[in-house]
Amino acid sequence: MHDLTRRTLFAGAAAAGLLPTISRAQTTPAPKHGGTLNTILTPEPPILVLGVNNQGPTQLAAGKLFEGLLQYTFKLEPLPQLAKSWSLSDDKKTYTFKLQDNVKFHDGQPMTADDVIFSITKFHLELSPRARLIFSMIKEATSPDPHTVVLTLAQPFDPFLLMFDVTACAIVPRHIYAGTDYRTNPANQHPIGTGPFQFVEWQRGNFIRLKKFDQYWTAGEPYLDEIIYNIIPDSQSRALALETGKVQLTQANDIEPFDIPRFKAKPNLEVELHGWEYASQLSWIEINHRVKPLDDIRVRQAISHALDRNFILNKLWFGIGKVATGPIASTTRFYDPKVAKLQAYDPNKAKALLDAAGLKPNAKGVRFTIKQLALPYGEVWTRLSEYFRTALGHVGIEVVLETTDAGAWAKRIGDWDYETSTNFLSQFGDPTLGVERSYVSTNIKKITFTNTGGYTNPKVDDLFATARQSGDSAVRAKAFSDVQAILCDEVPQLWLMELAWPTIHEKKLHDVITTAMGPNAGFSGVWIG
Amino acid sequence: MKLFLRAYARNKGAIAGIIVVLLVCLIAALASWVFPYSPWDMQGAPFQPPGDPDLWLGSDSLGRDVAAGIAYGARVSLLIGAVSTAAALCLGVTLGAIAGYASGALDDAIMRFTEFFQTVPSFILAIVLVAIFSPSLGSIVSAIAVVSWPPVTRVVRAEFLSLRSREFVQAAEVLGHSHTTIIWREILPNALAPVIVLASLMVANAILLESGLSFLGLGDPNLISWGYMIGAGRSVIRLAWWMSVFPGLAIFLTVLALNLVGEGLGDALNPRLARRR
Amino acid sequence: MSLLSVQDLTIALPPGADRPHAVAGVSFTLDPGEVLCIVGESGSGKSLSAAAIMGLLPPVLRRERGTIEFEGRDLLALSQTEMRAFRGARLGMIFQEPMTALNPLMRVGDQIAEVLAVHNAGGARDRVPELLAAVNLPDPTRLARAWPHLLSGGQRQRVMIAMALALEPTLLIADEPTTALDVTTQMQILRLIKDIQQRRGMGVLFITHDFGVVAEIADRVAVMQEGRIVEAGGTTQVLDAPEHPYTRALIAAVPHRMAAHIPAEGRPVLEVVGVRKTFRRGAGLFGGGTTVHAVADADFVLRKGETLGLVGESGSGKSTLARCVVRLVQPDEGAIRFHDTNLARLDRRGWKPFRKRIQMVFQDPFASLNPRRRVSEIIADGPIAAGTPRIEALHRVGELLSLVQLDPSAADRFPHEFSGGQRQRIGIARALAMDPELLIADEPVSALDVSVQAQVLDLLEELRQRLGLTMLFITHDLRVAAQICSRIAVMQHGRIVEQGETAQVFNTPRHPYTQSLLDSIPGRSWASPVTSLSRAAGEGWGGGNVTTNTAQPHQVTNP
Amino acid sequence: MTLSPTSPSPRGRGVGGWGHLASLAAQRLLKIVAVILAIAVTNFLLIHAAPGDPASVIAGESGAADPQFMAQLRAQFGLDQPLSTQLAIYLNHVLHGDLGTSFRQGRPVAALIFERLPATLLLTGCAFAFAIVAGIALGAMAANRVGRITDSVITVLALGFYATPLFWVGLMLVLLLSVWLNWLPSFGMETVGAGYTGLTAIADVAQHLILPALTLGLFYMAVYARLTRASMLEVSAQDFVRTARAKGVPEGRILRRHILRNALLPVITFAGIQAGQLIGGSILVETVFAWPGIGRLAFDALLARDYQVLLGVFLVTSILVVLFNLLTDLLYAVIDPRVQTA
Repeated sequence: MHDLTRRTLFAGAAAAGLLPTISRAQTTPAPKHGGTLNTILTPEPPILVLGVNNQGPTQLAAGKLFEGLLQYTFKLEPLPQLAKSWSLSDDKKTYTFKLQDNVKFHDGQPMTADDVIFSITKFHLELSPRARLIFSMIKEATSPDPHTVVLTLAQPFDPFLLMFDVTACAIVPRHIYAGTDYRTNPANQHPIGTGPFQFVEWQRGNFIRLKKFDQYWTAGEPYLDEIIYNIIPDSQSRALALETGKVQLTQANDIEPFDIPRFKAKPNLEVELHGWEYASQLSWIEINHRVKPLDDIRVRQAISHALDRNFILNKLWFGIGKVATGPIASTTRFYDPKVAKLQAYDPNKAKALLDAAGLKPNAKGVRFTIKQLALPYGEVWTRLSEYFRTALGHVGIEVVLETTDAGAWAKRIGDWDYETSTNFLSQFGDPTLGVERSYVSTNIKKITFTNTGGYTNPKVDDLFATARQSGDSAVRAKAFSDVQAILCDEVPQLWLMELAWPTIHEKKLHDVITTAMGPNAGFSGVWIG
Repeated sequence: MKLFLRAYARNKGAIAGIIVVLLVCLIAALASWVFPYSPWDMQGAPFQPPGDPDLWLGSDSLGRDVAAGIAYGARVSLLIGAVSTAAALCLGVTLGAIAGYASGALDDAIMRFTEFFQTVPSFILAIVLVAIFSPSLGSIVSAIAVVSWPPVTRVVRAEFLSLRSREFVQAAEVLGHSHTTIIWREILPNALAPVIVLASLMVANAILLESGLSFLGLGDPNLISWGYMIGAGRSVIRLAWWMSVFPGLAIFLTVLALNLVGEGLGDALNPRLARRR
Repeated sequence: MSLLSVQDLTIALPPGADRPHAVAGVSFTLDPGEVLCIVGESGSGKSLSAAAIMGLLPPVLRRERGTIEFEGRDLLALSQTEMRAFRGARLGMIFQEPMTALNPLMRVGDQIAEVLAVHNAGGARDRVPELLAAVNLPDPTRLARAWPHLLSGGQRQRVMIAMALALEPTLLIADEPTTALDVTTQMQILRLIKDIQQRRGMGVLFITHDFGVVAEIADRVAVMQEGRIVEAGGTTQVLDAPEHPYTRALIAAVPHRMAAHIPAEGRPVLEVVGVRKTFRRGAGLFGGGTTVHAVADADFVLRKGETLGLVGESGSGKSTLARCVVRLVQPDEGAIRFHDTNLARLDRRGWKPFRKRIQMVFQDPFASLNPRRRVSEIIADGPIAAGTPRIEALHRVGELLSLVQLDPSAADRFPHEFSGGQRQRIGIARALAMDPELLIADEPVSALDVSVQAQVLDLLEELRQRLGLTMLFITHDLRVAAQICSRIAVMQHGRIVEQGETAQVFNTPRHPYTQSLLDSIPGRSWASPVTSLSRAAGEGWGGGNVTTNTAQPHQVTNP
Repeated sequence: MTLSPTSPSPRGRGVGGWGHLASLAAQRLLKIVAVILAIAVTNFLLIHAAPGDPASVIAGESGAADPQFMAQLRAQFGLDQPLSTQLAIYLNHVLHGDLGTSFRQGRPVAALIFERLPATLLLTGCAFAFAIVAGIALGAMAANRVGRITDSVITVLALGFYATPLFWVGLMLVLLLSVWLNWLPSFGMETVGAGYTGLTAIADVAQHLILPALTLGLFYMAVYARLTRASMLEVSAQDFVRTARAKGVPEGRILRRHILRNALLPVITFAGIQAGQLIGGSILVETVFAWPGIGRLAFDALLARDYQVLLGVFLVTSILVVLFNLLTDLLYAVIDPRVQTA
């Protein structure tokens, strides 16, 4: 049940028991104060201000320094953070946020509605392409009093409340950024936020040290004295650090999948796979529909049949994650398990489909040759491309691998200069936010993470448009179900897996993953006992 | 020649070296007969430890046969070693010959050029080149060649300089031979001994360089090479030690053997040193 | 009691060598205050005998039998430590190569002081300058602080002597100590050794291959051949009345004739006018370096059929001048007129026709033949390059080999299969293959043993006469020059200081340098008994009395 | 008597004395400038040879690119100027110590590099010291016992390390000493957050240093051992060694004062040439051991294809090598009196 909007109407007034809560273990003893958390950050982020940089590592560390208005439960229901309550007008256009009292920035200045409005309508609007897309719908932003923010949209937008967590809209101090070049502001080297931890030092290539913010707005929190992000580029060194107890927490892709089973078996460690529901990353083989014969639906179906997704999940990712069933991840709102079904692994069927498409094997058994631009994000992705080559080889499709660096990869995808590639995208909780962009013809742009493959289906365009424009959940659910059915049949991209990123921590570290923000959360409630 | 062979055969290490090198060549040549499938093909369950009769060196993270990988990898390692060495030799010998024969300003210019390349940290230069021109067989071979020719030039130049003033070369001059004849017939054949020794060491070095590049993720993605296998295996070394141990051993043995061959050649071609061993 | 007594010394060669023993049954004695010369050609075992006495035999060589008694003690019975105490203290030694015999990283004073230190003798501070002064080195205190590379060869040999004398040994072993030195320096060192030996009453065991040196310094002589002493006795007796055929052959091979004078008639074949050549050494990108005036203004004329000897010490510029003539070196200034053409003006292409007419024979028989080519190719390459059909050129090879008294079957072999003398003949055949009219011979015999030297000289003379060659003969050895050249030009510091007919230059030198060169010929007062020349002072070699050398003693072994 | 043209000049250190050393140094400094220029030009050419201009790469990564943003970036990097102007600007920057800005980190490349430089210098310095001391000792031992068992063992060992990939040795050492035996820390440069000061801090860094320095050093130890052995054998056969024996100098003293000192000259020369390889090797070692030096910086830059940083590292390491060569040249000149008059 993902009826977000209605539920939030009551949020401000509702008693605590009715509210979705942070999923804290109820049986553990009272939290203790003190201690240093050593963890890992990799690769080293360029900068620690969200908005100026939104890469994964930045989110991890800056999530402790900054906060958003909201956070979300594992089921993507909003929870208070800097906003203590919120409400939506009946025309579903006006959102009113009541802010927490006594919130201070790390430099001692109070945080007010001005900072929030600045962050939304100036800072992120300018810096973040993703925020720009949504926040540009805001017609008017006002603050009746220093602790109230009123945002009025031009039209109803159902997933609007999913845009207020720290990774999407961190609240930054207006008095520091207003009127400056946000990208080069000197404060970027010494970030100032409202988060439970404040920045202390950063030895490049070595570590980042954060310490407890004494004037944090929740009395008694945070519990930890310090968080140290060690920068360890080598995966084996990272695993070793966790093994030897030098770090107590790893997250995201710190630990390679093949090491997970080993750590699962350790009695002193806990492996948690949730906490990524907001991102819900889905991986797929990216297909350029401009390349023959990939524009042929039978060919795509054949390739889909040729891929053993269970092998990928179990042998490459060591069982971490789920086999994809369609364009929408099972943790994202409006996922419809009834229609989301992909082509089963069946090489013979694949060959038959290819034969039907008129692609007969030549003397060497090769039907056609395509290129695969491997995703340069680490070993497992290289392995995936190698698997893709082998699997397709078995049905007579020759795959030639190309490797490149992250920059050139992004550039080539953006320039449509590829035949096939590998990709994974976040869904941000709602298909309108994170799924639509990859399939609608209006978003065929020479920009990375748009519909770069060039898939066009007017019906799909219409269905996504309906879902976007409607404020009615039932209408949206119907549209998304229909779109899932069409996409699963036409396989514009070859979805592979719903990725899960294990968070591994020592058992004595408590309350680590409590929201859908996972390890990106502020950690104000994390304690060592 | 007979004398040379006898001198070479006196060195036990060199004999062992040549046997190993020939063995590696044999493995490379027979790879497609012994393993009649692509080394990229899955041949069994992933992470099978060695000892299985079908996968006697075990399988890797995708169930690929490590033994097949090593056999096919021998091709790539030898190919990269040989081609990059050949390229470096061409460049190095040409420049060295010109510098040593011409002397004067041209020599000076060539030597500054050579010195420059010798000063620059070669591994970093190789990385920069492969990274910028994106990893492929061609870029790897070129990068290795680019960083390994300077010693050849120096050696050849030194030989040419010394041979140029040797009396038989002066005699050729006095007999009225052309520069080409003097270079090709009189000097070059006599300058080759140290180049041959150097070449065997360069092949070894090239294999090491390639493995280092692959280790850093700069290998050709379509070719299985020993360096790639270690790169792929190093992260799972605790889970599957055989994935990186065997290719590592292959590199070690090949490089060692090539070095032994080089030493043997050096001794055989330079009897003055050999006697002291 | 004799100072040193060597009895039946036999040293085995490792298996596979050309003979079983390096030294076989060698016995000799040396009394205090006596100079014993061991003379022999290379490989005769003379140096190894000296090394055996010092206990410095290479480990692969083993003493098979025999004793070496020194001051009544058997040196061979001593332990390493005891022997070490003898070396440097009681036994001093100097070597052939002064350029490499000193540690380049130690100041010369320190190297001398080290002798004192390791033998626990003090007073190095005073002794070192004293010793340097004793070997007639200037400014000993300053020189003691000099590095070896700043010293000339003669100075270094003096340092070596000073070092050997530091602890006043009773026996000095000198292994070819003057062979690597120029003739004037050689004479100084010989005199120094003789002088010190006489003053201190040392015994000196002097190893040499040069009978002139023997005549100069020895009291007694032992002649070694292939590891054996074939003849021994007093110097005068052995030199003037040799008994053993080998000794006689060796002495006969010492150049001893004065070449017949050929009247300087006919047209000049070669005229060298005002030739200069300056080398810049060590000049880098940023300047620096030194200039050496290798040839500074040389003039000479060479007429048809004559042989001009260009003599001088090393560094005098004689080789550079010869190389200017064949354009191995490009002269800076001056004219080199060959008949009517100024060769100095020609470019490479213009030179080509003259390559046939001017040929050269080189010094080092081991370096002058391309080791990777067969003899036939080496000889035929020149004519082929000059346009002779290949078949014809190869066909002539046998003829040329016969001409230089080699078996025509040599054509198919490689140079390394031949001895030094044979290779030099191949080199001569290569030059003759071009049918030159001017032959330039650059020290063609100085790398050869004395017996082989004589044969090659004879061959050259014979060919000159038979083929009517004109010859420019470069040598540092005045005896050789006297034997083969009809005229002599003496070079010093790049200049020709004197030239004239051989007899005139030798008998009435006009330039002081020529005089000092002549004075430095070792054993000048001794003339080989074979020619039984008059020994009138100032006469030297009397002209005219030419005897043909019939002795072919040290037959060159065929491969 | 005939004095050679090079008559002895025993004052001070031969002809030029210390003045000669100074002129040598000056000459080499000129060379350094030349090398810097040459590398800068090479760098410039490489940047322009790279597919895609930096602006489009950055734009591609930021996930959103509009023409205005691209133009802005191009202007920022001067990419809108003609090539020759760009080269001039670039050279001018390099000569003023400006190596450009990291696209990724938004910070000056020079600052990034100089932050990391001390760690690399510490690592390579220690590795080098270990390699040269151990290498020379082993080589001397082998040469001194040539043909015997010690010689064979050392020779085989040296050959073995010489033939093993560096990173491989590193992995094995980690596996053995860190994972199995847990004796030494396997990554990083210090125990972060331990707050050590003074001697404890030094001991802590030293502990972290052992494995990487050993890994990096072993290969070069093998190189120097082989070289020392060969060189000593060569020198042993020289005349002045025979002279020393004839003087009655004891073997130990001959070895130390005559053979070893002379044999070290080629080792020094070679060590100078090898300096560059040592720094190159540190990329591998710093990656395996997470050592926060410029090798690691280069690896990260490599992963991110941050060419400005990669090329900056290339330039700085080259300068280091030239400086090191200068040092060895000077050392050589101090040890070998012949150099000063050459």
